[in-house]
Amino acid sequence: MTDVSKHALNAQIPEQPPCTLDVRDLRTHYKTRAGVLKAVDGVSFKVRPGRILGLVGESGSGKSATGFSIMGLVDPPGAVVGGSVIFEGEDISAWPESRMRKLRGDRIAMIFQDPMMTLNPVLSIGTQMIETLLAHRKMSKEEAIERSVDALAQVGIPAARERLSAYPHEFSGGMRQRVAIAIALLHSPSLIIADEPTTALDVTIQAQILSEVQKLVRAKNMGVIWISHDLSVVSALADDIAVMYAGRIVEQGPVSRVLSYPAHPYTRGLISSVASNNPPGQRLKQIRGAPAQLMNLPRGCAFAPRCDYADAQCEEAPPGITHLDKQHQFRCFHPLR
Amino acid sequence: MQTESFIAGEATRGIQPEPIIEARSLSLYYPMPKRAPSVRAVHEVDLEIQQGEVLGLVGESGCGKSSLARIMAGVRQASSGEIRYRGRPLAGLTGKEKIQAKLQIQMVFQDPFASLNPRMNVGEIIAEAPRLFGLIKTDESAFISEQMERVGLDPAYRLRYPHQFSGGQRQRIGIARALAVNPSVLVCDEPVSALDVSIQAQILNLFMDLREQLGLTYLFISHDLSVVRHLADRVAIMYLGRIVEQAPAREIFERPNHPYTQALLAEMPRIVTRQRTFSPVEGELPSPSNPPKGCHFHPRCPKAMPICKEVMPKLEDIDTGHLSACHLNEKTG
Amino acid sequence: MNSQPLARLVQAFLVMLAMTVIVFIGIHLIGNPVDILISPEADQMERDRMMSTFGMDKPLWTQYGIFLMNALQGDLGTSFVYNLPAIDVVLSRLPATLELALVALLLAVVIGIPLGLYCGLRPDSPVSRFIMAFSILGFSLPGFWMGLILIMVFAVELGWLPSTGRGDTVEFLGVQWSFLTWNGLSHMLLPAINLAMFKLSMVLRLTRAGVTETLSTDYIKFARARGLSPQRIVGVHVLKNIMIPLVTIIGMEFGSTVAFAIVTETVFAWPGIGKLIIDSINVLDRPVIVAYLMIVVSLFVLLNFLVDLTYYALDPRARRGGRA
Amino acid sequence: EDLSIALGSSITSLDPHFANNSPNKAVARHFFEALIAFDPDTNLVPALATSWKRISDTEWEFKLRPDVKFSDGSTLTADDVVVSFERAPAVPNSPSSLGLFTRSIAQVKAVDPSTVVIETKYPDPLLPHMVPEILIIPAELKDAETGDYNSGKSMVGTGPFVFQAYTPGDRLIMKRNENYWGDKPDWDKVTLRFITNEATRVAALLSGDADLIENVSPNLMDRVKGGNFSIVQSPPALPVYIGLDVGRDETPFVKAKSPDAGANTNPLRDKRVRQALSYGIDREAISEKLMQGTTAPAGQMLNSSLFGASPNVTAPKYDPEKAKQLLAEAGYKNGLTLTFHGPNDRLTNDSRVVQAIAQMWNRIGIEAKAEVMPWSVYFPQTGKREFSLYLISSGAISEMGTALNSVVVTHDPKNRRGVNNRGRYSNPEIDELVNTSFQTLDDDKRRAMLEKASELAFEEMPVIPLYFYSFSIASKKNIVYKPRMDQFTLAQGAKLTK
Amino acid sequence: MKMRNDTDAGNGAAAVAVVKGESPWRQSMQEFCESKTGVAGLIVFVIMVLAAIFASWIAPQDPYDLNQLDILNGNMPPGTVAAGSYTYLLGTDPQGRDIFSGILYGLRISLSVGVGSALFACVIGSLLGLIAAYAGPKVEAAIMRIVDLQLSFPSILVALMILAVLGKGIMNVVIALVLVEWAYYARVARASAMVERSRDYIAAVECLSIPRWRVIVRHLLPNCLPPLIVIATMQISRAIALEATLSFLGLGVPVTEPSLGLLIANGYTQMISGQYWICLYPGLALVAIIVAINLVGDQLRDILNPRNRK
Ligand SMILES: Nc1ncnc2c1ncn2[C@@H]1O[C@H](COP(=O)(O)OP(=O)(O)OP(=O)(O)O)[C@@H](O)[C@H]1O
Ligand SMILES: Nc1ncnc2c1ncn2[C@@H]1O[C@H](COP(=O)(O)OP(=O)(O)OP(=O)(O)O)[C@@H](O)[C@H]1O
Ligand SMILES: [Mg+2]
Ligand SMILES: [Mg+2]
Ligand code: NI
Repeated sequence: MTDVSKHALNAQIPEQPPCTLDVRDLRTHYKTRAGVLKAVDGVSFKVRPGRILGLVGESGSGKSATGFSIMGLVDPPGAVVGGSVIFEGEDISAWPESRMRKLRGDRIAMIFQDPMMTLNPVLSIGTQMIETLLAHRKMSKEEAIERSVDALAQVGIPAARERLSAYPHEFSGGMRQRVAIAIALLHSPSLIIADEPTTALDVTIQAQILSEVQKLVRAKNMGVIWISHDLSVVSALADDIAVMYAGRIVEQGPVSRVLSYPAHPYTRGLISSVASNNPPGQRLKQIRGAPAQLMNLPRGCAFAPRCDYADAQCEEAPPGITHLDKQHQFRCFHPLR
Repeated sequence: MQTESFIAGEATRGIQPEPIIEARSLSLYYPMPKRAPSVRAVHEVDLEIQQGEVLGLVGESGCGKSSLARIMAGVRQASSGEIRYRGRPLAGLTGKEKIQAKLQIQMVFQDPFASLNPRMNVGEIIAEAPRLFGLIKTDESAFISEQMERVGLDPAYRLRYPHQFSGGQRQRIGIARALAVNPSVLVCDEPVSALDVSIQAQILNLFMDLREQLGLTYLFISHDLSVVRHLADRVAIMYLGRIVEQAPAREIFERPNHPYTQALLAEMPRIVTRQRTFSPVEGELPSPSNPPKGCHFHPRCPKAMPICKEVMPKLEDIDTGHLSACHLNEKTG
Repeated sequence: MNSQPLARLVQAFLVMLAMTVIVFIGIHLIGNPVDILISPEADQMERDRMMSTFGMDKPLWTQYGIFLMNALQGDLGTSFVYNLPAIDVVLSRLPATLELALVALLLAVVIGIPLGLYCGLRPDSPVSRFIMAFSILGFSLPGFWMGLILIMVFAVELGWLPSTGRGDTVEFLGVQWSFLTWNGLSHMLLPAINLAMFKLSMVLRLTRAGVTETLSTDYIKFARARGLSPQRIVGVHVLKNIMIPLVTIIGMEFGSTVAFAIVTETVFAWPGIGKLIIDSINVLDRPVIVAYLMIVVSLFVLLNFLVDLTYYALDPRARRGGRA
Repeated sequence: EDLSIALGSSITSLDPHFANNSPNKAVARHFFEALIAFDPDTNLVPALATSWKRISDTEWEFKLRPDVKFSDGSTLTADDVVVSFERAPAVPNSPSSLGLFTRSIAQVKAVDPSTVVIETKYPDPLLPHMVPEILIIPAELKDAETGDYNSGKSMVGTGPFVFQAYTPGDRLIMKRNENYWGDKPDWDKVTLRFITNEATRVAALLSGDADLIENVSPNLMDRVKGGNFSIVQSPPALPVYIGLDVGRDETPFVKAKSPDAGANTNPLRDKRVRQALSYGIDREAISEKLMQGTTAPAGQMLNSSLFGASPNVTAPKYDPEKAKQLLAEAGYKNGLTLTFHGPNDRLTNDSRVVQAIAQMWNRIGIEAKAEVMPWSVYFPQTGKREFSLYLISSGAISEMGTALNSVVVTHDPKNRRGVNNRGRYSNPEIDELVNTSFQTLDDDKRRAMLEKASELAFEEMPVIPLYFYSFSIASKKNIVYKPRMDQFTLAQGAKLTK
Repeated sequence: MKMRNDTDAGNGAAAVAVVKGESPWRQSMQEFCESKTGVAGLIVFVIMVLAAIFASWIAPQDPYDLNQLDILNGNMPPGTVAAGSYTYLLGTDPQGRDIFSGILYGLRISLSVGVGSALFACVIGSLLGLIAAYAGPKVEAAIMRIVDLQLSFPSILVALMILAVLGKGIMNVVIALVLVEWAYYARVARASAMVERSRDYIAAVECLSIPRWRVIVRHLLPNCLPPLIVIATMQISRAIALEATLSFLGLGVPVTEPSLGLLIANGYTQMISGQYWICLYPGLALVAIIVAINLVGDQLRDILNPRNRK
């Protein structure tokens, strides 16, 4: 990231309400046998209270890695190797594990993709909720139970009190995901990172969860990072959108701006390859080639091999961040107009 | 909707007196261990597909789409009911004839990782069956090259193994394997749902191209209405092992009849540029081993009537070629 | 869940039936116990008398039929050698073996699980590499050889522990047990270690594998994302999950522990059923062999049942899954 | 003082009449006694009878020791003796009945409470050798069952020890009988432990678990000698020999390599072959290298110190040249191929001896293979004549007549002759000598006949005697023990040095 | 072709430069070579196998030829120079058998018993397991009940009884071990075949009407092989140890042709009396081979375990 762009980002702060999360130039690398894999490579974005940031990108583009880096949960052989994560004014990227632990589940909560796998199958829902409460607050068991019942009721689980003693396998996928959301909400965190939480769910159930989340975020004024590969979900839910490709955010800005006037060819490719944006029966507009392999990225723009506009410049060096306006920015030498 | 020429053209070309493949009151029960009630994955389903037609099958997870697809493709035996290929029941055929008929119906699977034998290279995967049934008239390597090129794979990769390919490429291999025996019907079980967004479009385009080139007939399964809308001539909606609505694609998207279809349409994913408020169907999907009495959809149906709790509605014609199973129709009609 | 125990019983019954047939035929093929037991100076009359006493004069199938009839009435025959009901002979030796196997298993669990946990949590530390290397030895060393080395080192050279036999016993629940006295325990230590070595390595490796696998699951990551302490994650989330496969394996392995006690009992002169069965095979004491196998199989069935029960207790999926 | 003895084999029952097997008999002798007994050197000595004499050709009178008390307090009477002699041969289910020892007895009569007369069916010079085998139990307990003995309920005897506890397969604990009529043992409490594995047994001694162990394997002798222990050996007694299949024209495991015309189809039928085999064995080497001197080379069935053994028969010296020559004379100058069988879990170092002998035969131009198997498989097959040459032993025997009658006399099981003559050797002259000896009451005449028979027999080599094995007993330095010829290890024989 | 321009899959993933296929087996081999201990185990194993194969050339004595043995040379300590020409490197046993030669020949027997029985058991067991998984429920029930029966017998007992019936001999030991072990393979083969057959690639070949036997042999078997290979390596060492134990208990190979186990069993009494070499060196050889096999097996398990790979 260049000095100019850093300056530009900083300059925005006084005009906006203070942000919940400010990620700057985050880098997370995996050291594998075949070499260093740059899963997150200089990612910067902000999340403000009461707003939802949609993070979209194809599989392996580094969305989850970004989420885990913020949480400090990158497992070896991976590690956060650079950048800062400023949460409510404090840089938490260098905090020791013990301090991060206090934060996790309390001020920052995370929801995972697969509802079948995120809850421990051998512990009851109640146990898992109560232990989360007791890990952060001194309270009696009864209080914890009450609190859990409230949280379950909040996400629309009927007969919440009886359900506390149930085990995960006794719930359907949608209900499990709601339980996971309830656990995330237990301490009213100021930031929720939702990592593709509805991907594994059916359309009708997904809609239920999305509406639940929408209501809660509005009510509690939380900041949310909503990770998804599904542009349509993000478009319907988020306020802002960041499009990731090969470990970088190639375009970000308010949803309406980015989707109506995409600047990056990749963004546009994504939008136009969605079936519903094409007339039935006709060939879809497609992005050619296969998604970039993080292991051996080209020297220049990672998207260049698939890009119709790529030229020699694109193959030389990766493009920097260009600000279209205060909120809308992208990385491309040949933005679409 | 500007261009309907494609569908129209197909439709006029395709309608023939006899469907190429039909299902007659197919059922499939999975027996459960320990005397638990068996799962009714497919329940008395009737379906016919005309030559050259694309039938889209839509439904939520666990409603029996894959089960139906497997029966149609001959991978599984139905518990009851029969499949007819060009009017002849498959069960009645024997020997060579049976193999010939079975080869005419091929399948493409959802998971491109699991559907290829990891210990065979691409050439072997594609050529195994044609070699066995003597379908390779020319040189084998030329045959493989031809098959690979047809689905957009570089023939130079014929010695590679599946793990060296990306998801989209694997799906192409799966398609090439199916096409190598010159089938006329392709059963596609969610062939794009495991793929990346940018690859989905490539594969869907491939399907459309192949249909054009080879005159294939598709049973195209998806949980994604927008994909089906794009591809299908006719759409069947499945809920808990039954078909609840079936109509030409345009009809179903413009005039959905069944409340479930309506709910699905309302939630159909599409890109909007403004935040939406969701107003979803309430309630969970019931378990197929213990479906609700009467109309399976009644516990979640906003328009449920007392009769819905008791009597299972029949799939009936409400318009030419538009079938629906809902008590509301009886009342009005 | 209802039909399960019944099916098990039927199965066990069939196993026993098959086994008795095998034993009858097998022993018939090996030789006639009378020839081994009879005094070398005995004459033909004496031999004939013994043949009829043991029922050996009848055709094999008649012998088997008679055995079955008696077995149905709970009589497995009288030992040719000991002149006592075979079942009593076996039962009188059973506690010694059981307690040895139990202590061995206990050692394996008490030592194996913590070490396995450690190795799973710190897979790259030199200590856990050492432990893993050691576990390969535990896997590999033939039991009898290790037993001898143990005796040589601890009993003969160092003189710390008694080498052989069972120590003082105390009666408890009508059976003599030696683990209740200090002397008894000290006698049991070496054989138990010998017997435990293999299981210990196995438990250790299973635990490590389980920990490694569990640690990589989403629910552990989720638990960390909830801010739970490492103690709670390891002590509750990980442990509870690895207990399920462990209990199954340990339960099943108890049977083979009892079987492998044959070697340990031979080396350490431990008066259990292992030694008994070897002796009985040596003199073709058919009733005892049959009784032994019956009891061992019953033990297996019982153990499997117990494992199932624990399984139901530990794994909620199994618990309600059956009912749903 | 307590004493812990490790025995080499476990017992099958505590019932003194249940089975005719050495471990049982040895253990029973701690609790029970017979009218007369063998001392360690196999001399007959008074026990419960103070004196005995022959009162006619078929009648023997025994005077009972007065005031002998059973451990339950009752006094020994002649009735007890009568009952014991009745019960001994008739224990139900006995695998090897003591009837063997009472077969010549017609009747046992209680003349008065302290006099017993035993009447035999025919003149039996060996009766005094049989009487020590029958241990005396109280008359009331004549219906006691095996289980009652094992639980201790019926363990009522007159012996130097009284029963305390028994764990089958593990140990037997006993206390000194404070009312014992004779010399009271030095030990307050004795534990007999059954440790069948020889190394484990030695380890028990080395680690102090046992004070005295029986049957120290020669392989372990060095270790025991090296330690702070004393080791004593019984006189060499147990005869070990090679059985030969001489009784038929074809034998499965010996084949001649291009025999001369007229040579026997079964080479073993030729005396010269048998002698050659015997000369081909280096008995000294076996004794030294394999047995650590615990064996004495044998030339006949019994050690020359025993009754009836001929002083003129010595063990053949190792002479490979002579062996080759004899083979050639017999028409087998190209040698033989043979397989020599043996057990691997019965006799001390049995499998090593089998291999060593096969090695030695290889040096006299015989292609010999060795094969060993567990006793349970091996033994029945020897009886069925399935081997040609096989290693075997005939228990401890005290007298030549019995030995020859069992092994050499023509096979006739109906009349109890040649019961263990598995090779079916037959020589009327020997048969005659042995038979007459059994009816001769005069010991000197009897001895002469038996010596003659033995000389005749081992010129012929119906079996090849190898060696006499002596048991070794090791103990802590402060214990003295005189080993017994009959190889019973008895706690009363162990004394504490002052 | 029309589509090639825009969809040719080559360009995206062409990053993986090889056009030639790298078979999964070869890939596994490469991964295997990355573990030092695994490779060390393999090297030791190979050396020992070679030593066993060429035993008759390496060994100064044929320890199985009674003609070459003399009890007068018995119990010589290591390094003794014999009356003949060669030195007893590792001493002799009471039979006068050169321990070094004995180890080489014993290795041959132990290895052939271990490998032979593991191989036979693997073939029989896997075949039955695959058939059970792929044939109808009746066949499956029958096979699996037999497997249960077999597994509920303690292995050592089965071997004891079989050997008691069959008598000694290397072939009989192998038969006994095969009878003991086949059930493990059957169970594993069936379990992994059950998993594999539910995968779509099996459905795909069924859809292509490929004959059953071909499905089993060409598709199911190669994919069930990794777990089978892993247990096969483990079972080889188990078989070697079990054979040693049987020899210790007096059943097993013939005394005149001792395996490692029998050498140990023969020498262990001497151990206590100080003639350590008779038992120690064969013991070390036995431990070395078993540890080597286990190291190889461990590494194989790590790389063949589907969970450990993507
Ligand atoms: N433990 C790991 N070791 C090595 N590479 C890893 C590891 N975890 C993730 N990666 C790599 O990091 C990159 C980013 O992964 P990430 O999980 O963030 O992708 P994602 O955008 O969340 O994809 P998806 O949509 O599939 O969840 C991928 O290329 C992945 O292969
Ligand atoms: N082999 C099986 N044994 C038992 N039940 C099965 C089996 N396969 C499928 N089922 C059950 O049958 C029902 C229908 O399954 P099916 O796979 O046909 O659904 P689907 O519509 O394809 O779902 P999805 O969208 O998740 O692929 C489900 O409830 C499923 O749990
Ligand atoms: Mg992800
Ligand atoms: Mg499906
Ligand atoms: Ni349109």
